[in-house]
Amino acid sequence: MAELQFREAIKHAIDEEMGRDERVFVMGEEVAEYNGAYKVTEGLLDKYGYRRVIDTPISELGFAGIGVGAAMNGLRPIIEFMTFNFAVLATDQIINHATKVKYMTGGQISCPIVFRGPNASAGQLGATHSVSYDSMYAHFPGLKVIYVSEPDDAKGLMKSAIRDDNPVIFMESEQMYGMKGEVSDEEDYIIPIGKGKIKREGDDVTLVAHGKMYHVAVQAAKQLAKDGIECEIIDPRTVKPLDLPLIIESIKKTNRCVVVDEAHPFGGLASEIGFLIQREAFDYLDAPVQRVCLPDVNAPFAKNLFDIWFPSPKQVIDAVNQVTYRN
Amino acid sequence: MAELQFREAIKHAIDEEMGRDERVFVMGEEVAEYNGAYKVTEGLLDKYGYRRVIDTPISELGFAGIGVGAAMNGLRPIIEFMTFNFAVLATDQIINHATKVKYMTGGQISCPIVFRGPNASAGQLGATHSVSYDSMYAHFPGLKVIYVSEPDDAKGLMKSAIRDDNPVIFMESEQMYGMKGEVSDEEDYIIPIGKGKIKREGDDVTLVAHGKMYHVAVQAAKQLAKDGIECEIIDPRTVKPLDLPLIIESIKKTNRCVVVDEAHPFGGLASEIGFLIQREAFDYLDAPVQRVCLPDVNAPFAKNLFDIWFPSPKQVIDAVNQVTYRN
Amino acid sequence: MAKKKADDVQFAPKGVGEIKDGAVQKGVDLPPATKKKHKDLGLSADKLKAMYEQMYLQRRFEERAMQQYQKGKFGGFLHLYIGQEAVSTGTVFALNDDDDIITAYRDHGWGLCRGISANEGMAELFGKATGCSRGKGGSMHFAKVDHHFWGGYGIVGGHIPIAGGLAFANKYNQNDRISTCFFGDGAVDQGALHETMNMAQLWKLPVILVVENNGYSMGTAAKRHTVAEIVDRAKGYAMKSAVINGMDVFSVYEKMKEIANDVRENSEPWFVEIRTYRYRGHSMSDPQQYRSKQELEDYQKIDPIQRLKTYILEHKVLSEEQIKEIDDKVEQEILDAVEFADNSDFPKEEELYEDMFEEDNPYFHV
Amino acid sequence: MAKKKADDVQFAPKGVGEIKDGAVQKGVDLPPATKKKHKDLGLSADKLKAMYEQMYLQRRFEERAMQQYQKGKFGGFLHLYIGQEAVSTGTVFALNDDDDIITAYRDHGWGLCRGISANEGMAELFGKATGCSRGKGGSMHFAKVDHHFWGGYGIVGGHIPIAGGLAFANKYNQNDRISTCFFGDGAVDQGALHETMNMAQLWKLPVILVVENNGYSMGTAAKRHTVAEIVDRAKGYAMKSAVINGMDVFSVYEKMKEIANDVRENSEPWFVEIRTYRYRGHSMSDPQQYRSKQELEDYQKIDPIQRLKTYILEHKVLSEEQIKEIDDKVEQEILDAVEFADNSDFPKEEELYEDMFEEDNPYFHV
Ligand SMILES: Cc1ncc(C[n+]2csc(CCOP(=O)(O)OP(=O)(O)O)c2C)c(N)n1
Ligand SMILES: Cc1ncc(C[n+]2csc(CCOP(=O)(O)OP(=O)(O)O)c2C)c(N)n1
Ligand SMILES: [Mg+2]
Ligand SMILES: [Mg+2]
Repeated sequence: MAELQFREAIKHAIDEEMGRDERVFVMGEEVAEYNGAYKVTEGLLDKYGYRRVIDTPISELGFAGIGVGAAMNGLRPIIEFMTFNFAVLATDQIINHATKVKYMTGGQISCPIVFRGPNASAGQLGATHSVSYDSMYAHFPGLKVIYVSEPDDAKGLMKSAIRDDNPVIFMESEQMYGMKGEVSDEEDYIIPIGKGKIKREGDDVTLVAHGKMYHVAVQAAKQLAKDGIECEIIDPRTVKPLDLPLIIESIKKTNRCVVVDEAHPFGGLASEIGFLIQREAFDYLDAPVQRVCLPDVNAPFAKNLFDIWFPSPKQVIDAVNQVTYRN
Repeated sequence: MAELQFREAIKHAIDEEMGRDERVFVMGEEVAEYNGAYKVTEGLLDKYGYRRVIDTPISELGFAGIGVGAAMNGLRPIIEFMTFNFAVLATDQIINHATKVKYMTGGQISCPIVFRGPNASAGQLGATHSVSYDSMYAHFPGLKVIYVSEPDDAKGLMKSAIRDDNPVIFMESEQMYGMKGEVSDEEDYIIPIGKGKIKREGDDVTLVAHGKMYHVAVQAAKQLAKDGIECEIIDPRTVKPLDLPLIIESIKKTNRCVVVDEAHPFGGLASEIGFLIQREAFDYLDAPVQRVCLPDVNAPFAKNLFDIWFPSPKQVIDAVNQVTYRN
Repeated sequence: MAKKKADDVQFAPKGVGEIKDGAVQKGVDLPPATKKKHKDLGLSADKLKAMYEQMYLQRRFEERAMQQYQKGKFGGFLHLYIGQEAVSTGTVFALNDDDDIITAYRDHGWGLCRGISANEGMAELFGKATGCSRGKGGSMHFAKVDHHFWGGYGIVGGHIPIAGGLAFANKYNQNDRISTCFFGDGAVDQGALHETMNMAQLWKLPVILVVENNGYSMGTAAKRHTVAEIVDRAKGYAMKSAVINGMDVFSVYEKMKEIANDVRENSEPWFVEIRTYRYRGHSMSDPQQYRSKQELEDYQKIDPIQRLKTYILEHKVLSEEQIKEIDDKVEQEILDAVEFADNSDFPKEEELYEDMFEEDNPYFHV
Repeated sequence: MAKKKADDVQFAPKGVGEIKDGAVQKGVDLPPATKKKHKDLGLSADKLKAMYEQMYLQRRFEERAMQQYQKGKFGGFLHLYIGQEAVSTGTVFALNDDDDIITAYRDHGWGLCRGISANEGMAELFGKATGCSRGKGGSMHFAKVDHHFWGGYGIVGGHIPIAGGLAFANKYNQNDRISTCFFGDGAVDQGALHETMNMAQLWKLPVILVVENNGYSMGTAAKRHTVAEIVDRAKGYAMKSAVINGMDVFSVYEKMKEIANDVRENSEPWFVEIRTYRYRGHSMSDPQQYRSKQELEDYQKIDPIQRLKTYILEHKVLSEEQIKEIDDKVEQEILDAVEFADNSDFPKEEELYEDMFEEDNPYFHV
C-alpha cells in the first residue's frame, strides 16, 4: 500500500493505461502545458508529448465531440471537463451521440471514451459551479457512471473506465483531490465497474453514500457509534451499474436505510435507491428509507448559507434517528 | 365546452396570452412562416406579425439564451423547441442560466420564460428523437415542469405557464397534437401549476401517469375494470411542483400504486414518486410501489422493437396484478 | 435611431421565395460549372458509366422509397436527397475508398454511394434485420462503417465535431486517410460548427467540412436563417475554402479531388460550400409553401442526372441503348430491393437489448 | 503527406510565452492608441477626473480584495481585473447610463464603474447580506440591475446569447437602449458566440459584442486556443468590427462612443476586439508559468492608470496634489469598505430559500 493523494491516484491510473495502450490520450482545458487546472494530469505532457496530451480551447461541445469521433475511429480518449458543471454544454455529444451511435448503427461503431472531471460543489463557487450530475447521466441508457470517494477506488476504477469499451462518466471532486489515502500497489490494480463496497460494517442501519457524501456518512457514523448505533456504510462507487444486491443484502440485516446524496432531491440517486429498496426488500424494511441530500435550491455563495445548504453529518444523524425511531 | 385538438388548445392559450400582454412573444424554428413544424403556432404570424412571432436559425443554445436575456430585460418569451430532444443543446441556458440568474444576483433579476415543445418519443424516429426529459429538468432547482396529457389541461396550464414569473418547462407530445378533447370555454381558463387531477376514481390501486402514459394507463384501467379491478388514475400534470398530497391521499385509500412513466427508469419521475410514497405513506402500503417505464435501452427504429420498447397497457396490467398479488 | 412603430419592428427577415423584380429569388446562386471534359478530369468511360449508374440508383431508390412510405410500408421520417445526387457521387469518386464520410439524416444517397446495397438500404427503411443498420437506425441512420461511411445523424450539427474526431484519429495514427463531413445550410448556424472549425484549424486536422447548401433549412430559406455568404465563414478562421456547383457532378469531382489532395498533403482543413437543391419537401409532410414552383422547375431544368446523361450521349461515351440498359438494371435492382425488404424479417425481440454495450451480458437498469 | 513519426505529431500549438528571435512573444499586439486630446474627445476636466478616480478605485479595490482573500476573509474564486481598467472605464463613460452591460466573472471593475459602491462590492466578496448581490453571488456575480449592469457570469460564453436577448428586448420595445457584452478571448471559442453573432446580424440586434482579449485564457495564450485574428471572426458574418487599444482609456472611450452611436442609429451589431492585459494570475491559485516576467513588465510600463495620470499632469488638468487628494479619498473609501464588509452580517438562514422564485411562498421539493 502506498499513501497517495486522490489526484495522484487518478494520474497513476491514467499514466499506467497510457503506458499500456498507445490509443489512450488525454484532452481538455489546461491539461497539458498548465499541468491540469487541479493538477490531475501533472507531468503527463512531459512524459507523453503533445500528441497524447492536448490542451483544448473552451469548447466543451466541440472537444467532447472530437473525443467521440476519435473513439469511433479507434482511439481511447480521456476527456477532462474542468468540472461537470461545464459539461452541460457537451451533453448533446454525451447523451445524443456517445451513448447512441452504436445502437443506431446496429452495432457497427464502438465508442470507448472516458469523460472525467470534478463533480458537484467545491465550496463557495456559486450556483453555476456546484451541481452534482451523476444521477442525471445515470438516467440515460448507455452510460456507466462512476463517482468515487477515496484514492484507492479512484485508481482501480479509473483503470477499469479507461479499459471499458463503452462510454464512461468518471467523477471526482475538487475538494477531495488533495485527500490522501492508502492505494493498493498491486500491479495493474483493477476494481470492476459496478461493484460497491461495504466500507464500515454495522447492524443498526445502512448508510449508502458515495463521492464527498461518503465522508459525511463516515463522520455521522462515528458520532452515532458513540451513541451505540452501528451504521453499515456502503459506498456504491459506481452509480450505474448500481450494486443493488450489496445494498439489499445489507438492508436485510439492518432493516433501515438512509441514503446520503450530494444531488438535489428530485430523481437523484437517493430516490432511485429508495425506490429500489422498497421494491426489492419491502418486507424487510422497519422504516421508510430516508434521504439526506441538497435542498431544492441553488448553491449560495455566502459561507454561512453554503454550510447550511451542504449536507451535514448532523442531518445524517437526524435521519438515522428517524429510521431507528429514536426521536 | 368546445372540442379542440391538443395543438389548438395550446395555440388558443398562447393566442389569448399574446392578446392580453404585449410582452409575450413566440420564438423558435419554423414557428412563423411555416406556421409551426407541428402547427401549434399556426396563424400567429398573420395575427401578431414579425415582431412577435420569430423564426430562428437552428441554434438551440443561442435562441434559448436570447430568450433568457429578453426575459431578464422585461419580456415574456415562449421558446419553442422542435422537440425537447434538441433542447439538450440548450441545457446550459436552461439549467445554468434561466434557473440561477435570479438567485445569483440576490433577486435583482426575474426570468419569466416558457420553454415548450414535444417531449419523448413520437413513433419510429430513432434513438436521438425519443427521449423523455421531464424528470431531468425536474431534478434541477428553479424550474417548474409541466407535461400534459389532454387538451383541457394543455390550455389551462399553458396560460398559467405564460403568466408565471419564473422559468417554466412545458411539454407536449407530437403524437397527441391531433388528439381531440373537450376544453373549457370559460373565459380566461386557468389551471394552477402544481395541481394534479384524479381522472378516474377507483378503490383497488392507484395509477399515476402523465403525458402519453396517461392514455396507456386509461387503456389498462379499462381492461382491468372488466376483471373487477378499479384503478384510480391520477394525472399529476405538473411534474414539479408535484401534487404529492393528492397522490398520498389516494394511496391511503387504495394502498397500492403503479407509476407509469415514459422515461427511462433510473431517477425518473416513477422512482421519485415511489420514493415519496414509501416515505410518506409507508404504513398504508400493502405492496411495494411498482413502476412501468421504458427499458434502460435507446429507442430502436424497427416497428416491432419500438412497440416492445414503448410502455404498454399490458405492462401496466401486469404491474397492477403484481401489487394486488393477483399473479 | 428613428423609432419605429411597434408593428414595423422585425427580427427574422421575410420569406424570399417570391418573384421579385421579375426574377425568381433563388435559395442559392450556383457558381459556374467546370468547363473540363471527363478526360481532362482523368475520368475513364467506365468511371463515367459508374457515376451515371450510381446517380440514377440514388434517384430511383428514393423515388421507390417514397412510394413504399406512402403505401405505409414503413414509418418515421423520410428525407429525400433527390436533386443533390451530384454531391455525393462527385465526392465519393474523388475520395479514396478509405477516406471517411459522415453526414446528416439526408443520407440515403451517401450510403448507396459508399457501398450500401439497395437491398440493405431498403431493408433499413423498412426496419428489417437485414438493413444496413440492422433495422435499428432507419432512414436517418444509414451506415456502412467497414466502407468508412460513418452514417447519417439526426441532431442537426451534432456530427460535425465527430468528423473532427475522425480526422483527429487519422492524424494521430498518421494513416493518410482524410475525413469529410457533410451537413446542410441549416446546420451552419449551430455552435458546434464554430467550435470544430476553430479546433480543426488550430490543430491542423485533415478534415473537409462541407455545407450542402440546398437553399433551405426545412421551410426557411438560407437567407432567412444565416447571414452573409456561407463560404465566407471560413475567413474568420483563416481556413481554406471553396464554393462548388453541386448540380454538376464534374465540378464536384474536380474540386473535391483537388481539395482532398491538398488536405492529404498538408493536413489542413477546408471549409467548402456546395450549392445544390432538393426537389422534394424537407420530409414527407412538408407542404412546401416557402418556395415557388418556378424555382423548383428552374432547378429541375438543370437536373444533375439529366445533365450527365446528356453529356454522355453528346460525347458518345455511351449510346441511348446502353443508358437504357443501365436504367433497366437499376430499376430491377430497386424492385428487387423492395421485395427483399418486404420479405425480410424484423429484428428478433432480444435485439432490442443488443448493440447497447460491447459486452456479451451487459447490465440494464430495471 | 510525408508521414510523421508518431512523436512528432502535434495538435495544440506549443507555448508562446517565451523569448523568440530576441523579442517577447506577446499574448496580444496592441493597435495604436488614439492621438486625440481629451477636449477633442469632448471630455471635460471633470470627466477626466472622474475617469481617473474610477480607474484608481477599481485598482485599489482589487488590491485590497486580494489582501483580504489572502487573510482568509472570504473564499471561492477571485479573478482580478487589474490591468484592464481602461476597458471598463472608457466604455462606461462612452455609453448612456441606461445602456446595458453584461460581462463574465472578471467583473469587479465593471460593477464599480456602474455604480456598485466599494462597500457593496467588498461586502459581496465577503458573502455578506449587504453585498450588491446580497451575498448570494460572490466575486463572479456582481450585479446592479437598476443601473443596467446585468452582472458577471461564470459559465464561459454563457452570457453572450443573453446579451443578444437584452438587445432583443430593447429593439422589441424601441427604447433606444443598446446592449454591450464583454467576454474574454477564451470565450471566443464557445459555440454560443457563433450562434449569437449570426442571429444578431440576421435580426439586426442593437448589441456590441466585445472581446476583452487579455492574451490568455487561464494558462493558454490566445494563439494556442484560437486561430487567426479574433476581430476577423466578424468577416464571416459581414458584421461591422473594430480593434481597440485597451491599455488606453481615451482609445476605448473614443471608439466605443463611435460604435455605440452607430448601433443606436442603425440597430446593427458590432464585433469588437479590445486588446488588453491582465497583470495578475487567472485567479488566486495561478502559478503563471505560461508567460514571461518580461512580458508582464512590458505591459506594466504602459499601465493605463499611470498613463492617464501622466496625461492629466502633463496637460495640467489636475495638479499632483489634486491627484493625491483623489488617491487618498479612494484609499479611504476602500479601507472603509473593508471595515463595512467585515462588520456586515451574513445573510439570515432563511435567505437560503429566498430569490429562487418570484412568489412569496414558493414550493421546494423535499
Ligand atoms: C438540433 C436539432 N434541431 C432541430 C432539428 C429539426 N430539424 C431536422 S432537419 C432540420 C432542417 C435542417 O436543414 P439543413 O441543415 O439545411 O439540411 P437539409 O434538410 O436541407 O438537408 C431541422 C430544423 C434537429 N433534427 N436537430
Ligand atoms: C463553460 C466553461 N468552461 C470552463 C470554465 C473554466 N474557466 C473559467 S475562466 C476560464 C478562462 C477564460 O479565459 P478568457 O475568456 O480569456 O477570460 P479571462 O479570464 O482572460 O478574463 C476557464 C477555462 C468555465 N468557467 N466555464
Ligand atoms: Mg438545407
Ligand atoms: Mg483572456
